[in-house]
Amino acid sequence: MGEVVGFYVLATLILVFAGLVITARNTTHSVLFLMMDFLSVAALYVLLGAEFVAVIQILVYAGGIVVLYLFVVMLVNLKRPPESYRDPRRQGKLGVVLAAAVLVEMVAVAGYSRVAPAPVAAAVSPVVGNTEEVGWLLYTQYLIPFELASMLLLVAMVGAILLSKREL
Amino acid sequence: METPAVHHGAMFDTDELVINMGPQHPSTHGVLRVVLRLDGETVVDADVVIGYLHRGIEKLSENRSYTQVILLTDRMDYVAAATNNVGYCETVEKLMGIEVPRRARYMRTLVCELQRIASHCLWLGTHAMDAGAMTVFLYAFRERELILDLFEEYCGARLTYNSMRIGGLPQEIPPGWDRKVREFCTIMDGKLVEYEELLTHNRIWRERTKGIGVIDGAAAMAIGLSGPSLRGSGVPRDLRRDEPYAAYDEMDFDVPIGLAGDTYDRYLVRMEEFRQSLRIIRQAIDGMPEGPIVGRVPRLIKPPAGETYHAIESPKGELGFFIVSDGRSMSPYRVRVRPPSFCNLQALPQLIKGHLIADVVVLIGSIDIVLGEVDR
Amino acid sequence: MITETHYLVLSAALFAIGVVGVMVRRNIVVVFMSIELMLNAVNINLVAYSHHLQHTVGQVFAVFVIAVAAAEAAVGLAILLAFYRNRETVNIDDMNLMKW
Amino acid sequence: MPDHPPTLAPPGGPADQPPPADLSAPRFLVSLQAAVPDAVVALSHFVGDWTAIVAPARLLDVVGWLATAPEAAFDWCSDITATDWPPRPERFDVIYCLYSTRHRHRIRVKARVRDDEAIASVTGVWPAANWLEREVFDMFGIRFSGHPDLRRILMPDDWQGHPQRKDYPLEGPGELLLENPIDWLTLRQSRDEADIE
Amino acid sequence: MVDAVVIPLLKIVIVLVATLTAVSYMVLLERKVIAWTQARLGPMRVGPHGILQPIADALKLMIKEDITPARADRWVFTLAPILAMVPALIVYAVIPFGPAVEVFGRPVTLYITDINVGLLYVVSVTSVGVYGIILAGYASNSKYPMLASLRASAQLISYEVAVTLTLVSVVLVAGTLSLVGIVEAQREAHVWYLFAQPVAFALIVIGGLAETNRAPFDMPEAEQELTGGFHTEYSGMRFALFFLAEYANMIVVSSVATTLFLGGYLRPFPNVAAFGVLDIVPSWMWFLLKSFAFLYFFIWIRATLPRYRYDQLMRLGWKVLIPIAIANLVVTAIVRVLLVARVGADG
Repeated sequence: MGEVVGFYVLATLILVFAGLVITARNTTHSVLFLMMDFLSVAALYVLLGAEFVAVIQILVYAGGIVVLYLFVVMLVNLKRPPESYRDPRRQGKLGVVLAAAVLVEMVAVAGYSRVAPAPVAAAVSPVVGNTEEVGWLLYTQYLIPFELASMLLLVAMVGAILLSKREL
Repeated sequence: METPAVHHGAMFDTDELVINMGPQHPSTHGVLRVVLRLDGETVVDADVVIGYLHRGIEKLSENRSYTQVILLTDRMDYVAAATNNVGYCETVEKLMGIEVPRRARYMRTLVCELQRIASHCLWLGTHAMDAGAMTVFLYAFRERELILDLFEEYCGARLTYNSMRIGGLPQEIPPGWDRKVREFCTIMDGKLVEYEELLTHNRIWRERTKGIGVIDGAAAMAIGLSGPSLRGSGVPRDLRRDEPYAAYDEMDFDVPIGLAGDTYDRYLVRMEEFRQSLRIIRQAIDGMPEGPIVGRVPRLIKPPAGETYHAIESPKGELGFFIVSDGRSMSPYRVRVRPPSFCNLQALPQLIKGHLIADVVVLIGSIDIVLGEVDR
Repeated sequence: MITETHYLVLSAALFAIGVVGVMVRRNIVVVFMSIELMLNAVNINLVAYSHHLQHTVGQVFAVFVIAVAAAEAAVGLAILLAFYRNRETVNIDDMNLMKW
Repeated sequence: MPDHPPTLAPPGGPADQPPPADLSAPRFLVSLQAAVPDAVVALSHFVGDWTAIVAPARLLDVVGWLATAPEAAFDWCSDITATDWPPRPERFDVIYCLYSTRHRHRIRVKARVRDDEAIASVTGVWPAANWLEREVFDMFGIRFSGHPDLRRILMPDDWQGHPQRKDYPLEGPGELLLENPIDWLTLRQSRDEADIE
Repeated sequence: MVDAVVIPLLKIVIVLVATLTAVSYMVLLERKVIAWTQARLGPMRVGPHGILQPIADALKLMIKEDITPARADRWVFTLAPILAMVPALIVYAVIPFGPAVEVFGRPVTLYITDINVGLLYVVSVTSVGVYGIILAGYASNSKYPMLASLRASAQLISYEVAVTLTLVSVVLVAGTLSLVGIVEAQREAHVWYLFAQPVAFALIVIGGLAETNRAPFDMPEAEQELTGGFHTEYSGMRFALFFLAEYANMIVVSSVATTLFLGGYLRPFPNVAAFGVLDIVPSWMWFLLKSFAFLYFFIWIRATLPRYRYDQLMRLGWKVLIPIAIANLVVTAIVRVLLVARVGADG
């Protein structure tokens, strides 16, 4: 019961906030709605029993990435409305159609996949608890992807600093 | 943010921001307004706007009798009002050729040095407060309060003393006053150690003040700095020694100078001036001669036609009075005050350029201005 | 009873909203944010399956996705800033320099 | 001014007492007169202060020499101010108080200018003169040619008139006066009556 | 039903009320302590020794006019103080004020919840607090708040890195992210982590001062430089929320530091029976005493030190604290691996 109510409330919040993100006139408001959206998604993760991902979602997305967006929006401090110019060849309506197609396709896929794959046997991990398991997997089976991700972040950091410097 | 973006060739700068510091701002020591052009937090350009406290004291003086002008001078540097009284009275005495008795000259020296300590206390408190050290502020005010008590006993007022008369003193020194002054000196010796413990070797204080607002001796002279701000840049100019007035020629004291010309050195110079002032006060109180307190002053104060300029070393710097008498009127034809704060403030834009906004308040504190004197 | 299908539909809808944002909005900051929405939709999928299959690997990949999203945001916004400095616009339709 | 009877004409100029015959001018003043001939109109000495009265056109030559010559070395500009003597054709005295930190001596340099005349700015010699000249401009309306930033300094930018001039009304022009003189007069009258009571 | 709903709700209410009261009295405490440091008396008028001052302050702030600047972003302007306040309050959900105790014969834990990612929860929730400050600066449409909020957010984000890295080394020692678990680990280790991780403690103290915008790192609200800081344009209740959030954050930092380094609710020498007499002071009281000591330290620092300059602060954060935090983490990890290896060899 609780799960049902929780899911529907959170799903509504997520979709409404997402809608507001892409429709808000003011970019700062968009960013705010994005943060709200991420917080709702984090709550959804808690509902799914993934506390670690939920906390990481808040820490990285809400506490980091969205702040970065906010900074950029404040920095670029738009002097003229950002969307004043419109490319005549732009096909806005086509985008909506495409999105609708994607939605239909994915819902169809989801519907057909009702016959879900049988739960595979969980990898035998010597630890119990969600966080511990994630940690265990990250440092054993997925060690190389994990290291690659850290490299990626390092490169991104260097790149971001280099790009945002005033004089190269 | 209405500033137009500034183009530097092809590259595009992030916006420069113009902010208005003051006239209602907690750290501009009154009603100073500084218009800062910032790049990020770095000050690119600064314009100092003054005049919010302009009361036309020079103009008012032209319509008061010579004696009445003394009260007006109280309202200029109101943290060292007695020093202004001394400066004005000495100028009129010079104009009229009045000889001031030795006892009055000693008392003037004493009063000037007490005022210097009071003024420096206020400077220290606000300067430290601007850098965020709020306890020093109250400690310094605690000691300033003692000086105000001394003045209250001497002349009945705590801020605007009207404590001098042309030709000497308004009244005898109250009995037992000298003992209180000595007690104050003893207290102050200990409190100075306390201030220095809080600031001089404090790492944050040193980081906030060292290398901030560096100005070398030649530049400081060119821009017209005077007083401790000039001495902080290593120029040993002190009117008490160079052009002795009152009884300074009979006093033994040192003129501290700084080396680096930064805020920290100006701070050290003033801290040492506390000690030198105490030294002078002790000499003045010990050597206080007996005798009359007022010289031979004509009943009608009406100087002969002529003009003169006389400067004394106020706590802020050279306080000069230029008085023109037309020889037939009871009021001065023209009184011009050379306010040290005004001329020191002129150096502010030069000092703050290239520093951060946080340094601006430290530098305003470092040059020690009183807006009552800047605007008059 | 909430099945994983519910989560999949939610994820699909979120993804579609992201697609609309990318396709329709011309403000590149909003476009970036829409991409973040799409990445989040993917994450919901991963975590939902992880929950459904009782296997933590889905969450591990969600963590990877978050890391990639962080990197993408950092570099993307840095490029955007550099672009803004040169052209003073964040309109995607103005970003046509490489077209010729 | 209530102090002197209204019949007395305003003073026509400062009493620039000439130096007494038995007093010789300091050496640098003699050298100045030799180095910049015809610039020093007169010398004055009063209660120990020396004043050199110079022709405004030659001001820059004089102060330039005073600032640089080793025997004068006036490296510090104490003060710049002015005095207004309305009946005189050269209405203003512009006064420069100079000080030498090397020799510890002082001199005043004085130039007489007319109302419509500009005087050369000495900001090039002493940057300290910047604000001081601005104040003189603000208070007296004396223009300084070559000043980098000649704006009002103490009075608001849109102020009318120059307050330190002797003919400036003591209570100021007053906003009320500018808008409605009758109101201003009644106000003043009622204030005077209150004073009498 | 009682165990599942009523008691947690009751606990939430108690914690909220206690926190808000503590916050308002924290303000009084700060004013008093600073006043005593500065040879003053502090508030003396409202009630004996000013004891009712917080109530008067609250009343004043509530009935004050609530001004929204003309060209402010209305919604965001209202949202910002709420965003500042909420994270500061919901952190208390995981702070263990005491262990499980018997209340009317029913076991009650003296914390709202103990989640296994407790410490991460604290870090992530406090990281959301920065929104209040940024948005306040943005929405005020005013220059001083804007500058202050940029400073504040840069400062918070920078010091978050150092603080989080430091927390990781504590987690390494304790082997758990749960705050109750960390306290219990200190009981088992027979030592407060203040002594096991002195470097980390120092880093947390400095980082905590910076994270709560306290002197000497109070740049975002340096009234001498930026008038009122990011809340210059705020008045009335919305200003009060910022004010409360700052003090609530202070209490959060001291609570977390107490939990991590000062043994939380444990009495001194929890395993030494000889000190059993100390048990007459209840466990939550120990927690409060330790937090109070920490808060007193905060106030003391504020009364004593001048303020750092913004660039010096950033330099300290990035070039001193973060390297030390990383070094501390690496050393802790190596020592721990060596210890585990030795224990393993022994076993």
